[in-house]
Amino acid sequence: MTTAPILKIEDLRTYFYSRSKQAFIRSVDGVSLEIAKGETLGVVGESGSGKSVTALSILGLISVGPGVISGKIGFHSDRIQKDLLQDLGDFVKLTTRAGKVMEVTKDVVGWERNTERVMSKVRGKEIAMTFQNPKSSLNPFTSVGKQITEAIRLHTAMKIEREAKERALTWLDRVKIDSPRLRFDNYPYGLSGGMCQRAMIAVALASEPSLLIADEPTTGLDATIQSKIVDLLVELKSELGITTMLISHDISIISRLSESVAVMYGGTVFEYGPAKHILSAGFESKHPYTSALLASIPSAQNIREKGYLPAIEGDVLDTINIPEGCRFYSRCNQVTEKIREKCARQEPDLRQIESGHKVRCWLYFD
Amino acid sequence: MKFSAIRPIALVLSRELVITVLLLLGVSFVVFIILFASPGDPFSVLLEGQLSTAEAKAGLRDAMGVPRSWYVQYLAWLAGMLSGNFGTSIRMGLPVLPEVLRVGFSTLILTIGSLIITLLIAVPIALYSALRGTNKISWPLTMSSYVISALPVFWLGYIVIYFFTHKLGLFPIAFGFSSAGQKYRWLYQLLPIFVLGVGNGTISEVIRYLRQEMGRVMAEDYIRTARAKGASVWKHAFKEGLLIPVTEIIASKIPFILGGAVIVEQVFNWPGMGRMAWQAAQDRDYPVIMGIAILAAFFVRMGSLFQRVVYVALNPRASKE
Amino acid sequence: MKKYYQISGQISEFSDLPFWKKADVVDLVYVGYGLLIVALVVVSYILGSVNLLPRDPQDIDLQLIMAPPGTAGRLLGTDFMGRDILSRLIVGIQAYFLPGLLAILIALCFGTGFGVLVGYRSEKFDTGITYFTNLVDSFPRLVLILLVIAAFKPDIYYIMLVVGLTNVPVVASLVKGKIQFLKQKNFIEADIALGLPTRIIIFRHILWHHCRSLLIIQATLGMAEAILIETSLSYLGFGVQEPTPSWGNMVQSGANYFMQGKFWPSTAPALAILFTILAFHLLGDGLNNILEDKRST
Amino acid sequence: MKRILVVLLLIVATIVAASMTAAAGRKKDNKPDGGSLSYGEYGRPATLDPITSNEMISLRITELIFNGLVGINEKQEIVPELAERWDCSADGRTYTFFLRKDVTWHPREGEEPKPFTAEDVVFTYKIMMHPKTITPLKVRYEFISAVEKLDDYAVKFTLKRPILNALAKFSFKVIPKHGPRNPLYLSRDDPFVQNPIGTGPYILKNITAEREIILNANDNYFKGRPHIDKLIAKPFADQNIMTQGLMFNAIDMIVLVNPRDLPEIQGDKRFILQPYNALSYSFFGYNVRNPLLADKRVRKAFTHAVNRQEMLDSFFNGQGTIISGPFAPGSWAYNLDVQPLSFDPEKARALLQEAGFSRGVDGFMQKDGKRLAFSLKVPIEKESEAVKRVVLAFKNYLKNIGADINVEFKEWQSWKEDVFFEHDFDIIFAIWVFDDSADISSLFHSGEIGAWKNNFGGYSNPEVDGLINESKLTLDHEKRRTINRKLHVILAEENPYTFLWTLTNYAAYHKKVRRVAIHPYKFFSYADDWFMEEKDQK
Repeated sequence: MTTAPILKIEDLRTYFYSRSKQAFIRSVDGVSLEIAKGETLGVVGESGSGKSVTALSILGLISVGPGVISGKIGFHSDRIQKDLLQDLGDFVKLTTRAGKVMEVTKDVVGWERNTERVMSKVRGKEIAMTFQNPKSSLNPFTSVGKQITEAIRLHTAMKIEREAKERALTWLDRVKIDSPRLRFDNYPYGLSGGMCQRAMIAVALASEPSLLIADEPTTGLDATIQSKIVDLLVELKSELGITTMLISHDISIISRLSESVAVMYGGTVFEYGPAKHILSAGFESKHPYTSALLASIPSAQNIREKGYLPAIEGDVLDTINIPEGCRFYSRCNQVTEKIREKCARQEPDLRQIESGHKVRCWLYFD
Repeated sequence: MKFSAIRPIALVLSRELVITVLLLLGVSFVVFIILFASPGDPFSVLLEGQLSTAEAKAGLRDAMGVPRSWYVQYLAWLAGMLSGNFGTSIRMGLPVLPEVLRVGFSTLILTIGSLIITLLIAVPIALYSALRGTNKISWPLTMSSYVISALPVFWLGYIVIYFFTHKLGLFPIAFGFSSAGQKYRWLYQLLPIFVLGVGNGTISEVIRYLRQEMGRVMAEDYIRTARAKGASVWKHAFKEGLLIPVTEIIASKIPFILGGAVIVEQVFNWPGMGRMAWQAAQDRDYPVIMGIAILAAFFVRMGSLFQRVVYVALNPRASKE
Repeated sequence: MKKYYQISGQISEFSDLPFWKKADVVDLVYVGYGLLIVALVVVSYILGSVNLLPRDPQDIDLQLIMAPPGTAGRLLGTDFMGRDILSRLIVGIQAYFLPGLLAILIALCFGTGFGVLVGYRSEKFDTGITYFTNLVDSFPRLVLILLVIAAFKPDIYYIMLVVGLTNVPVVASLVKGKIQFLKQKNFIEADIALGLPTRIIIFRHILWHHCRSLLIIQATLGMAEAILIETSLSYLGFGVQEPTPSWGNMVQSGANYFMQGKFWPSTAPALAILFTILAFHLLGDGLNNILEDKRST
Repeated sequence: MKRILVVLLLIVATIVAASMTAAAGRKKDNKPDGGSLSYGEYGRPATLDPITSNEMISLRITELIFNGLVGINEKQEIVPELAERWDCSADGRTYTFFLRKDVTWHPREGEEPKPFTAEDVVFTYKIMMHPKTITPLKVRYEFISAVEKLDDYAVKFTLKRPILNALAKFSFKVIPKHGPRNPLYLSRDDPFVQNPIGTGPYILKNITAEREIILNANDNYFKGRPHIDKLIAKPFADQNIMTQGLMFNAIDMIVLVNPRDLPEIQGDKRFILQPYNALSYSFFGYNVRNPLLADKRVRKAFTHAVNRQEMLDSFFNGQGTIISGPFAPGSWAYNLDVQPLSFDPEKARALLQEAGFSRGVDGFMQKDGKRLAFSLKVPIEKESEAVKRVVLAFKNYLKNIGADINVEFKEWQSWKEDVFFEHDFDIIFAIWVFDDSADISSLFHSGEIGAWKNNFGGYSNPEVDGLINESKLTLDHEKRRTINRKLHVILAEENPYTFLWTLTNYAAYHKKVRRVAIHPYKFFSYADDWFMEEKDQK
């Protein structure tokens, strides 16, 4: 089922700047992704691999400079078709050396204004987002119910308070919050973490967006709640068939929910393709990083085969010093003498190795 | 407002009121101790212009039914006050309560007025520089507000008066209230308020505080959520970023501004508490001083009460704490 | 237009810039200005104490009363006793120097003390200290000072004592607030869990790491307030007393002639006050931003 | 400037018994009625009645509201007021006053004006002397033994002993019997003290919220209705602002202009500066309990050291006269033959050396190890430039002759305790105010040494004591005069004080106010004759 992608990210770069080191933190460094209508894209990767930043960049929520500096984010819903980063070039000047961005001049204020203008029709209405640590992400000064109602009145046809409230109640009910009428007037501090997550999902979905970005929906919740939340997501997915970008470092969740998967590392996508290919342990051709990742999941199979849980050696790549070659080179355990040179010198690009399956590794092309 | 919201407020109210009473007791006691420790007494003021021998004073005490030992005196005063009788001014012979209330009222106008001025100046600057950071608009504004709030208030008053008399030929601006029937009366009354509002030396602090709070709130997660769902950031930041800090400022600055009022009332001939306190402190006119101290403390407490109530009303968590 | 740049391709792990490189220019200017004025103050303090002055500040000249600036070598003119304003201006700072420090010291010591007690071991001390701070808060500063002066004597040290005391609640509440914030974020619990000794937690982590900028600001504000209060009191006649010069009583005595169009005797000290207070404010702002790494994006 | 007010005998040169009665109603001088005059006061009056009030501002107001049995005219003569005539027994122990029959009290609203009768006079005396009444007047009237009402319009006062010029003392203000709520004694919580009624030219209308005191002309004032319809007393808390008030027509008159503002007002054609004798003199008083100051040569040296003329010129625009003795110049008691000591630092140093002082290492004089250093205590006030100037200059002058003066400003109350009770001071700067002085017994008589007595310096000199006692006993005016001249000579030589000067006070008023005569310290005694031309009344 491949239709025109609802979201098409091309070569997105979102940098931050460390004043103390006088260096760029290349959190997102050339990410390209696609999300097809109706499908769920799982974005997986260790923390610091730039998953969340990518998500925030999509919604234009990066407020510290320089922020987004290049790329395209094509958005195609039934209502809106536009590049969410339109005329970014007018605001940013880049100076590169050896393919590395060394200097950024950006009219931050102007760009912010521009973003507000571009996103005004998009945020909430088209793309909704849920964040990690839900407790602090809900406004502590207004009741949960009100926050849902607000979303409804902002983005749906229902402008009348009462209707909206009714609708909000149904949403509370849908996200499995028991006795919605009571909870409606509760303030976030009164709710448990799980509850808050559900509430936030309700807030996000209430505005009936065409794309939902769920950023680490389960982190910070204890195991039982986690699975419950995942169940909820699965159920909602089947009910609403809403397009979702699911961000998590937890492969098990990704594998349960998503059709296609993007594996991110050090600010780029290493592997992108259908979930069934990438995440099934048996499948052969895949990026060393992915396999390492899979190997490190506590699953019965792994234990049986190896008798221990292999961890990925080395540290997570620090995005200040991006090596010239493959970003994973220093930690890669499948480098062959044949390609070692390339791996060290030159960064591979994301190539199609078969229909809908792209990998960024020298192993698969020469 | 829902009952659930009213109950905590009621609780806070009652609690604060109890505290207020205790504090007023404390204030009166401290003031009394200081007064008692100070040399001279009201009677020597009455006896000015005659040989005020110790006997004469003692005679006076008895004549005026003032107990000799200080604690009896205090208790007597306390009892009187609790029965709503603040005694009579030793110098003026007038009953204290109406007098103090009268001046208290005019001082209250001055205080509240100047608070409003202060906020009118500080809030926009603070918000602007909180959102836009230091730039070519916010910087000069901030600087200039710092500058005026660093001027000695009475000198500022003199400047204003000089300007309005010698330059604009508008007089008597120096009369605050007692400009009865004058043209521009409202102006004469506005000026002291303005001068105090600008010159009470708190603007810079207010700006700094508001800016920090707003900045902090703007970085909160829930504001990001608000932006993500396309709601107005203002609407969400308003309560924690503006309302609460402002009320805190109002509460905490009242003592300062009451202090500044002492000066401004002298310069602008404003018939207020400050002047009376100043006079009474020199006359050792203890019923008056006590009355004023109590009233002033009461104002301060009302300020913080207001702040508490607003805080609780806005922040459901507070009532649980 | 904001400019970000990176010089070398490789950044070593430990290459941390010193604060003056990473700080915002504005802040550096603020702090620079602040320090400049403070330096001036110190210098004039020294000049005064070794009395290396253009003239003897006490030297009365009844033939030169209220002489305008520049007359007979008086750079800033003379006051109502024909004394050289410049010299008095230089000596005038001494009136605040130590007393102001006293006020600040009191405010900070007791303030932090109480703040820590309430914030860190609230259950025990809360009510008592809260009552005390509220009590102090309930007095209008100036009225309280008037009373105290009337009771004892119009001595700048008494005044500053009161100023210090009245600032205790402010500092206390700030520190308390900070600590409670840290508690919310579970920093303190973490420290305790790490088994750090309490004094380290309080002094190093709480006070040094999280409260220093706030304390610095309070200190600078304290100095500024000390000067303003003394000035106000001088207007009421209760400030630093003649013949000792203070900026406050100089403004006051000069202001008597303001309406007659003789501005200089009051303007000179008033400006001195203005610039000094401004300096303290900016110093506070700048240091705060630098220490807290504000602005740095 | 705060003053220590000693109320002493009022003695006048001549006595005119001729009664001049003017019918109530309009004045016969066909000057226009109308207009209103607002004058600025520095501070607020405490009470408005003549008995409990004890400071200048109230004194001035009571002068407008009340009358005495006798009055003083501009030539310092005693003239009839409430009493149209009187006679005095041969032994001078009984005085009988025959009261005017056409005098009525100010009506309280809704009441008919009540007539003024002997009852009221008796009542006033009784209430004044009542032990529970707090009034500075009491001491002045202890010489009276009894008062009785002969008929409705005649009162008889019996004196303990005949005293000189007793008559003048009967200028005390009479208050109505139906005035005070408490008929026995008058305390400050009696409503009457804030809302008095009298017989005087002006009726207290009300006190506004701004504490302006508004007085209306008394249409049936027995000397004829005053010309100016309305007097308004505006309280000020800042003298600079008060002067601005005058300059910019917020007020028409300032009763006492700050010397510093004289030039500004002088330069302005719209205003008239009218001098009037302050009946007060400034001085530095020495505490002779201090062994160093006990030596009269030291005191004399100090007097020589200060350049009084220079101070007078540079601080008070030369508006005043330097004095040599304890009497107000111009009073009959003042001895013009005694010249003020010259300004002569050389002589001063010589005197000090003669007294055994020699210049020490620190440049200051000293005698067997004791530095010539003193504390000069001065009360603090908000408006105190003049005081500061004088004491600072004094310090400077004495530095020149090698005396070290440490100026110590003290809050008013504690200053009084130090000076009059603890006697803990070396030198003070103060001002004596008299209603018209001649009796200095309380200032220099050794019997007056002690707590809360006026001889704070502890000066005692048998010769002076003798003379004072003598003058107290005598009834002969001339004799007393010679005694006082002697006293003057002695004190000028002894220098228990360094007598400085008596200042000329200035009232400033808009020139639309005509025929302004001012009584030295009661100020408004002749206000009923002031008037404004129609065109100025606006």
